[in-house]
Amino acid sequence: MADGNGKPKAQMLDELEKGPWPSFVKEIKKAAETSPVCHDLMGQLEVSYEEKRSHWKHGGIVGVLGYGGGVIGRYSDLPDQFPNVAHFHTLRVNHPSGWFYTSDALRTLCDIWERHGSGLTNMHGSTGDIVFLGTKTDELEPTFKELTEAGFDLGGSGSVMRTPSCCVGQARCEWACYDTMAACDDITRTYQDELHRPAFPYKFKFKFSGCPNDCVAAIARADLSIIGTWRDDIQQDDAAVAEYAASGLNIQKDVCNRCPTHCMEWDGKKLTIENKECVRCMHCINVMPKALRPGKEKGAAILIGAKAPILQGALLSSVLIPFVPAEELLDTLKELVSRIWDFWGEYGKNRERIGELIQRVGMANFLDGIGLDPVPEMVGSPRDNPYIYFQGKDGDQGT
Amino acid sequence: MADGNGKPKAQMLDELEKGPWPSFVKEIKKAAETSPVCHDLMGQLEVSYEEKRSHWKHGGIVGVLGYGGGVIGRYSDLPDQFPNVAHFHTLRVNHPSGWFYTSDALRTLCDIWERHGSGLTNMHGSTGDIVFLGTKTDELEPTFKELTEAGFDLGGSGSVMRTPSCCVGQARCEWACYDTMAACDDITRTYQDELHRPAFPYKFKFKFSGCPNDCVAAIARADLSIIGTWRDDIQQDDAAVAEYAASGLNIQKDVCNRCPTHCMEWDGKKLTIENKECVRCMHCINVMPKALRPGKEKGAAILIGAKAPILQGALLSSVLIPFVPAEELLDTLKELVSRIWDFWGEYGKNRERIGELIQRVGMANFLDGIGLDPVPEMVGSPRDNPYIYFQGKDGDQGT
Amino acid sequence: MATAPVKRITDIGPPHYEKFLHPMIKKNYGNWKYHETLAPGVLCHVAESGDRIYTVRAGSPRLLSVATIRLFADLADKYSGGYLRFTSRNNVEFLLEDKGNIEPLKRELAAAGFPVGGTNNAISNIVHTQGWVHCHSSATDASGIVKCVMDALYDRFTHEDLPAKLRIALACCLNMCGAVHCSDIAILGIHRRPPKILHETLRKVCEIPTVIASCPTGAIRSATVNGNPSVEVVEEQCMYCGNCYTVCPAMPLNDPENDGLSIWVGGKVSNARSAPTFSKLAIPFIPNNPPRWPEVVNAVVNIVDVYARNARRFERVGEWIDRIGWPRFFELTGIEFTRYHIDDFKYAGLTFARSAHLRY
Amino acid sequence: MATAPVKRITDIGPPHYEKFLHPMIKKNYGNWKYHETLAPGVLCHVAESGDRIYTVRAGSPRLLSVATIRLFADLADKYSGGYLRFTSRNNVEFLLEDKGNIEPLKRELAAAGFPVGGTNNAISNIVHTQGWVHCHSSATDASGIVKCVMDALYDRFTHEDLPAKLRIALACCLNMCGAVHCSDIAILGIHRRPPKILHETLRKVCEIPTVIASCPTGAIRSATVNGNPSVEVVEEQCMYCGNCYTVCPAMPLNDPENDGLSIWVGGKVSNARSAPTFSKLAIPFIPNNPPRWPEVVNAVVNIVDVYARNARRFERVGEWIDRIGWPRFFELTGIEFTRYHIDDFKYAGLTFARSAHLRY
Ligand code: SRM
Ligand code: SRM
Ligand code: SRM
Ligand code: SRM
Ligand code: SF4
Ligand code: SF4
Ligand code: SF4
Ligand code: SF4
Ligand code: SF4
Ligand code: SF4
Ligand code: SF4
Ligand code: SF4
Repeated sequence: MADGNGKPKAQMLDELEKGPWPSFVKEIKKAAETSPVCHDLMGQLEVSYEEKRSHWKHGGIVGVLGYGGGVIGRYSDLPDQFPNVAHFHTLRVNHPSGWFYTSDALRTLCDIWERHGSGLTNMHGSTGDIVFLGTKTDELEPTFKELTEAGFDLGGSGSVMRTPSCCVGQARCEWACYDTMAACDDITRTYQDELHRPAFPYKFKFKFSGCPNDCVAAIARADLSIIGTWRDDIQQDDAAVAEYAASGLNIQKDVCNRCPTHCMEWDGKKLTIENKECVRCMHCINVMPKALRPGKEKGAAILIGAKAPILQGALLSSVLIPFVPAEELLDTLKELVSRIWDFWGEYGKNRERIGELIQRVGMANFLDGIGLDPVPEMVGSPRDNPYIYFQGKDGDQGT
Repeated sequence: MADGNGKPKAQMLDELEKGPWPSFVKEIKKAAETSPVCHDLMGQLEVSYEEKRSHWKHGGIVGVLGYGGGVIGRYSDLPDQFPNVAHFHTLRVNHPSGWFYTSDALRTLCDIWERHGSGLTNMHGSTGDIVFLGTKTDELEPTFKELTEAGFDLGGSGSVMRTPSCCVGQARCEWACYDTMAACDDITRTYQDELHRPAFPYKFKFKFSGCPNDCVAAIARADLSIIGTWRDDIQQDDAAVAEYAASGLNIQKDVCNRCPTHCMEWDGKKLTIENKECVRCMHCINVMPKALRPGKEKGAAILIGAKAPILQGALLSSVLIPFVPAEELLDTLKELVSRIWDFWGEYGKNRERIGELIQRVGMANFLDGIGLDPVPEMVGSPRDNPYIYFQGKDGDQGT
Repeated sequence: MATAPVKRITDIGPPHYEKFLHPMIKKNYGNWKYHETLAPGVLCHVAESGDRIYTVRAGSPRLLSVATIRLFADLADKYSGGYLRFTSRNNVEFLLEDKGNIEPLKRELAAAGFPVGGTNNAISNIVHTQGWVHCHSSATDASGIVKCVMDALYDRFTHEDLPAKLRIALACCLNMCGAVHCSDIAILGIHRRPPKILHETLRKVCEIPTVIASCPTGAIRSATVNGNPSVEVVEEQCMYCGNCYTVCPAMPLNDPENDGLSIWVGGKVSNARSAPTFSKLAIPFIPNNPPRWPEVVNAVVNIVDVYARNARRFERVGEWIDRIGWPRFFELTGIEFTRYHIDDFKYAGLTFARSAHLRY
Repeated sequence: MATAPVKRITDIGPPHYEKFLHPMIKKNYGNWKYHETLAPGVLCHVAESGDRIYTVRAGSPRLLSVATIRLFADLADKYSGGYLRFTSRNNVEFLLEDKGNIEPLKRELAAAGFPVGGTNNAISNIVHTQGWVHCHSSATDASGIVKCVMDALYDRFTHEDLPAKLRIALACCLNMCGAVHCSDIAILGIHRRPPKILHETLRKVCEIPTVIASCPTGAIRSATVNGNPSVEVVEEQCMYCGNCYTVCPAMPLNDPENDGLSIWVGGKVSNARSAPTFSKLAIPFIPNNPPRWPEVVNAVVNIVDVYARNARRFERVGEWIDRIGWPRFFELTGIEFTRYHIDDFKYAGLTFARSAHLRY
C-alpha cells in the first residue's frame, strides 16, 4: 500500500482526482501534506476500495470529560498496517445557527484541528455539526479545551438531544415566517444538558424551517419539526402578477393548475386566490416571489416523529400543533418539549424514537399523556377501520 | 306480546309503518296474513326493539343433503314465547346472472316459499342470493326439492365459493367491456362443486363488473374482482361533444378539470384526449355518454383480495392481471383460479381469506406460487422501505 | 305407501339468465349505444339498431313478502311484457318496450307505495343487512334504521339534485355484510363491551386454541375458571370486533346499554375520477334509539345536507372532503372531533397529517 | 512543572450566530422582500430597505481539508467582507454586498476547481455520509460515489435547465444518515447477507436479549454454540438491515461479494404542490464497482435524463411519475420491474394497485 517513500500509492483513489467535481481525494491529499494521519487514511481507504469493504471496527466509547456525547469512537481493523489511524475518532462540533461564519472563525477552527487532528472535516455532517474527522483518544480533551476557549462547544451523539439545525431563515429569506436561527440557537442553549449528557431513551432531533419549503428537511429528519407558515391570506401584488404574465409566465398552467387545492383562478387579467382553501404549500409564492408573499399573521406548525427506517420503517413527522404565532413559539415549544420528554422518558423503550413510541401507544394516548386535545388537523384522515377502543365504564362514552 | 286474538301487538314496530319509504314492517304484516311464523317474528322483533338486542342464537349447522352450504341455521333464544320462530333458518337461492326474472319465475319462487317457509324474502342478499328468510329444519329438504325441480339451486355459505354476481352488463349497458352475465353464469356453473361443498380455508367471492364504474362493487367486496376496461383509445364523436357544449355543459370545468390525469384538453371547440395517459376512470364517458365511449379493444382487469375488516382490516382488491381481452377472459380466469385455489388450499390458514394470505406471505411469493410474473401495474408504487429479502445464493441475485 | 325413490336433482346451478331476458334485450345484447335519463328513476337505453328500452326503477325495502313480489310480477305482466330485474342495490327495475307505459306504471307503483327514483345523482337504496330480523351478531337493527333514514331522504331518492351519486350502506356489526366500508355514508352497528364469557357453554362447544387465535389484538388468554380450562379477555385490549363470538357462541357481545351505531363517510367504489377508497370515521357512537333512531337519522341528513350545499358538481362526498379538508368537514357538519377519530390500528401512522399542508 | 488547574469551560453552546452575520444581513434581518436569480448559483435578495445582498454558491465535496477551508476564508475576505456560510446541502455561500465582486469571485472559484451553481432547478450537491472513510457499518463508500455521480452531472449543477429541483442523496447503509428516504433520487448502500456471528466476541461484549430484541423481523434466536449461550439467525427471516450489528459488534454484515447499492426515486421533502413523500425502489441492486462505480453513475444519469426529457415544468421526479404512472417510468427508463419492487413490509397491502386506474 505504501511505496518506498512511505507515500500512499493509491491507484484506485487516484482515479477519483479526475473529473470536474471537486475531489475529496484531493482534499485528503492536501491534508496529507501536513498530517501523517491522512497518509494512513488514504492507505486504508485504498484497501477498502480494493476489497470492497470497510476497515473500521465498531466504535468504542470515548469522549471528553463530563460529556456523554459529541465524539464518535473509531478504530481501524488494520492497525498494524496503518498505525496512524489505529484510533480515528471524530468530534462533532456544534455549528452556529444557519451555518454562518466569519473567515476568522473558520481559521480558528482550522488551526485547532490542524494541531490536534487529521485536518480533515465535514462541512457539515448530516445533522448539521462541524465534523472534525479523525483523531486519537488523547487528543480529544485538548481539542475540546481549545474549542471552548474559542467559543465553540461539542454537538450531540448518542441518546441525547442532537444538535438542532435550521434554515437560513430571516437572515436572507423573504419567506421565513419566524426567526429560525433565533429559535435554533435558543433551543440549543436551553437544552445544553440534554445535548451533552445522555438521559433519553434514544436520540432526539430538532430542525427549524422558516416556511413549508422546508429547506432543512425537518419533516423527514427531525423528531420535532418546526415549520413556518401563516394564518391569514397570501399577500398579493396585482401589478407584479401582471408583470409575470407579461414576461411570459403561463399563470394558468404553471401556477393555477399546479395548486394542490385548485383554489386559484386566473382570468387572464386578475388572479383570485380562495385563501380559505389554500394549504400554504408555497408553490405559487415560489413561482412568483415578487407578486405573492406569505400572509402577515406568521408563525409555525409543530410536527412530530420523523426518522430513518430502522426499526419499524421510516416516518415523516405529523402535525402536533397546527399553528403557533411566531411570538409565542419558543414558550409553547419549551412547554411542549418538557411534556414530550417526560412522557418519552416514562414510556419510551431503549432505542425507541418518539415517533415509534407514538405509533406503539397510539396518538390519542400520547396526546392524553402530554395533555393536548385532539384536533382534526392532526390527521390526514380519520380512521377507516372500526377497531375503536372505547374508554370509560359508563354508558355514554364515545358520544 | 300477543293480544287476545294472537295478533302481534307491536307498538314500536307499528311506528315503522309510517313515512313514505316502503315499510318492511308492512311486508312482514302482509306475510303474516298467511304465515303464523311471521306473527312470532313480529313478536320477537318487538322484544328486540324494546330491549335493544338481538334474540337470535348463534346459528347451528343445518342444510340439505349433500350440500355443505346454502342454509344459515338460526334459532330463537325465546322459543317458548315465539315457538314458530324457534327454528328460523334462511335458504340462499342462487339468483340468475344480472338478477333478471320473468314474472312467472318470480311467482314460482313465491309459491314454493309460501308453501315451505315464512313467505318473507330478501330480494336480494348482499352477496346477491335470493334469500328465503326463515323456515324450520324439516322444511329445508322439501324446499330444496321444489326449487331444483323449478330450475333453481342453492347459493353459497360457509367456506365455499360464494354465489358470484355481476352487473347488468351487455344486457342493458353500453359500457360493458365484456359479457359480465355470461362470465358470472359460466363461473357459477363450472364451480358448482366448490359452491356447494366446503373445501376451502374460508369463503371466496367473485364479482363481475363490466367497466370501471364497478356497479357491483367488485373491488370492495370480492376476493376476485373482474372489472371491464379497454386497451385502445376512447371512441370519440366530435359532433356530439360540440352538442354537449352547446347544451350548456362546462367541458373544461366538469370534464377536463375532473379528469384524474389531466390528460384532456378543450379549446372551446375541440376535445383532445391524450389517451396514453388516460387511466380509464370513466368520468368523461359518464358525463358525455353520447360523445365518448370505451375503446374497441375490450376486455377486463382481474383484481384480487377484497374483503370486510375482520381480521386484519378491510382490503380492496388489487391488480393481478392488468388486461385480458374479452375473448380470452374465461379461459384465463379458470386457469388462474385453479392456481389460486391450489395455493390457498396449500398455504391458507383456517378462516384466512385470499387477500389476507397474500398479505401474510407477500405478494411476490404469492405470484411465484401461482406462476405469474410481477408487472408494475400490480403496484400503486414500488416499496419505500429498504427491507428487501434477496433470494438465491449466488452473487448476482437482485440485479 | 312406499314410493320409488325419485332422482334427487342437485348441482344444476341457477337458471340461465337468457330465459329471463326481454326479447329486445336479447336482440340488442352487447349492442347498446348510449342512454338518457328521462326522469329520476326512468332511463332510456338506445341500441345501435335504434331500438329503445325504457327502465323504470322503484325503491324497495328489500325485505319483501311474496305478496309484494307477486305485485311486481303483475305489474311486469301489465307493463313490461313480464320482464323485470333487481339491481345491485336491491331496487326493482321494469324493462319497458313501450314508452307510453312509463307513466301508468309509475302511477301504479306510487299507489302501491313504491317510489320511482334512485338514478344518477339521487340517493339510491341503502344496501343493508339482517339486524335483529335474523342475525345473532347484530349490534342494532338494519331494516328499521334503513326505513327511518330513507323516510327522511325520500326526496333525495325521487330527485337527482345532489352534486354526485351518494351511496349509503348499513351493516349491523363489524362483519360488515353490508360492505359499508366503501360508502359515501356508512351506518355501522358497533358493540362497545368485551364479550361476556359463558364458561359452561364454552367448555362444551368451543375449541380454546381457536378462540384464542380468533382475536386480532391478542386479547384472549387461556385461563382456568372453576377448575376448568377456559379463556379470559384482557378488557383493555378488546375493541369489540366480535370475531371471537363468530367462532364461539359462548362469547356474546350484546349489551343493550352499550351497543349502538357509528357513522362513516367518504368511501367510494367506482373508479370514476378518484380511486376506490374506504369510508372514514365521522361519528364514533350514537346509542340505539328504536323505533325511529332520530339521532342517526339527523346525523345522516345533516351530512347529506351539508354536502349538498357545499360540494361542487361531480364531487362525491370523499372527493369533496378531500378538497376542503377534514377540519372543515368537522366544522361545517358540527361533528365533534375526538380521540376515537385518530387511527390506532395497524396502518395508523400513515393516516397522520404528514405534511405542512394546513388550512386555518 | 505543576500548573494551577484552569477552570474547564463546558456547556457554552455554539457561538451566537449574530457574531457571524454580514452587517447588511443584520440590518435587514427579517425584512427581505424578494429574490432574483442572476445566474445559476448567483442569487440576489432584495430587502424592504432596497438593500441587495448577492449570494454566490459553490459546490463542495463536503469532506474538506483545512487548506480548502482557509481558501474559502481568504476568498471571503477578498470578496464578501469575510462573511460566508454553508448550506443545508453542504455547499458554500459567499455573501456579497458589491455586485461587481460576483464575477471575480466566480473566476477564482473556477480556477480553484469549485463550480458555482446548485440553485433553483439545478441539481444541487448530494447529501451523503461517511462510507469507508469513517464508518464501520457501510455497505459502500459515500464520497467516492458522490464524486463520480457529480462528475457526470456537473452540467446539471451549473445549469438550471431541469423541470424542477432534483435532490440526490446517498447513504451507505440502512441507518440512512443521509436521510435518503425523501429524495428525488436516492443511492443507498445495502447488505444482502445475514450477519456472520462472531460467537466469541458476542459472549464478551453483547447482551443476548438486546441482540434478539434488535431484530425487526424476529430473525434472531438464542442458541447454544460450543456449549456457550449465543444467538443464531434464521436466514430466511433476515433482510440485512444491520440493526443487530448496531447494537452488537459481533454481528458484522460486510460481505464484499454481496454488498452494493440500490436506487430509489420520487421522494421529496418540500410541501410545494404535493405533500412530502418517501422515495420508492427503482433498482434493487447494483454491485460495488470502485473506484468509479460506472453502473451507479449510468443508472442515475439515465433517470435524470429521462426525467429531464419527459417531465413538465415544476414537476419533481415523484410528481412526474405520479402523472405518468410507474409502469411508464419503468418502460421509459428501461429499468426492470422485479419481485423486489413489490412491498412486503408492514404497510405492504396499501402499496398494491387498489383501483382499476390502468394505463396500457
Ligand atoms: C456523521 C453522520 C453522517 C455524515 O456523514 O454526516 C452520521 C453518522 C453515523 N450515524 Fe447517523 N449520522 C449522521 C446523521 C444522521 C441522520 C441525518 C440527520 O440527522 O438529519 C440520520 C437520519 C435521521 C434520523 O435521525 O432518523 C441518521 C440516522 C442514523 C441511525 C438510524 C436512527 C433511526 O432511528 O433510524 C443510526 C443508528 C443508530 O442510532 O444506532 C445512526 C448511526 C450513526 C453512526 C453513529 C453509526 C453507528 O451505528 O454507530 C454513524 C457514525 C459514523 C462515523 O463513524 O462517523 N445514524 N444519522 C451524521 C451526523 C453528523 C452530524 O452530527 O452532523
Ligand atoms: C345475509 C347476508 C346479509 C344480508 O342481509 O344481505 C349475510 C349474513 C351473514 N354474514 Fe355476511 N352476509 C352477507 C353478505 C356479506 C358481504 C357482502 C358481499 O358478499 O358482497 C360481506 C362483506 C364482503 C366480504 O365477504 O368480505 C360479508 C361479510 C361477512 C363476514 C366477514 C368476512 C370477512 O372475511 O371479513 C362474516 C363473518 C364470518 O364469515 O364468519 C359474515 C357472516 C355472516 C353471518 C353468516 C353471521 C355469522 O357470523 O355467522 C350472517 C348470517 C345472518 C343471518 O342470520 O342471515 N359475513 N357478508 C349476506 C349474504 C346474502 C347472500 O348470500 O346474498
Ligand atoms: C342498475 C345498476 C347495475 C346493476 O346491475 O344492478 C347500475 C346501473 C347503472 N350505472 Fe351504476 N349501477 C348500479 C350500481 C352502482 C354501484 C354499486 C353500488 O352502488 O353499490 C356503483 C358504485 C358506487 C360507488 O362508487 O360507491 C355505481 C357506479 C356508477 C357510476 C360512477 C359514479 C361516480 O361518479 O362515482 C356511474 C356513472 C354515472 O352515474 O355517471 C354509473 C352509471 C350507471 C349507468 C348509467 C350505466 C348505464 O349506462 O346503463 C346505469 C344506470 C344508472 C343509474 O342508476 O343512474 N354507475 N353503480 C346498479 C343500480 C343500483 C341502484 O339500484 O341504485
Ligand atoms: C440555502 C438553502 C437553505 C439553507 O439554510 O441552507 C435554501 C435556500 C433557498 N431555498 Fe430551499 N434551500 C436549501 C435547501 C432546500 C431543501 C433541503 C434539501 O434539499 O435537503 C429543500 C427541500 C427539497 C425537497 O423537497 O426535497 C428546499 C426546497 C425549496 C423549495 C421547494 C422546491 C419544490 O418545488 O419542491 C423552494 C422554492 C423554489 O425553489 O422555487 C426553495 C427556495 C429556496 C430559496 C429560493 C428561498 C429564498 O427565497 O431565499 C433559497 C434559494 C434557493 C435555491 O437554491 O435556489 N427551497 N430547499 C438550502 C440550499 C441547499 C443547497 O445548497 O442546495
Ligand atoms: S425553508 Fe422557507 S424560509 Fe427557510 S430558507 Fe427555505 S424558503 Fe426560506
Ligand atoms: S400556496 Fe399552494 S395551496 Fe396556496 S394558493 Fe398557492 S399554490 Fe395554492
Ligand atoms: S359496471 Fe359499467 S358496464 Fe356494468 S352496469 Fe355499471 S356502468 Fe354498465
Ligand atoms: S376516462 Fe378518466 S382518465 Fe380517461 S380521459 Fe376520461 S376522465 Fe380522463
Ligand atoms: S353485519 Fe353482522 S350482524 Fe349484520 S348480518 Fe352481517 S354478521 Fe349479522
Ligand atoms: S371482541 Fe374481538 S377484540 Fe374483543 S376479545 Fe373478541 S376477538 Fe378479541
Ligand atoms: S449511513 Fe450507515 S454506514 Fe453510512 S455513516 Fe450512517 S451509519 Fe455509517
Ligand atoms: S440484519 Fe436485521 S433482519 Fe438480519 S438478523 Fe440483524 S437485525 Fe435481524
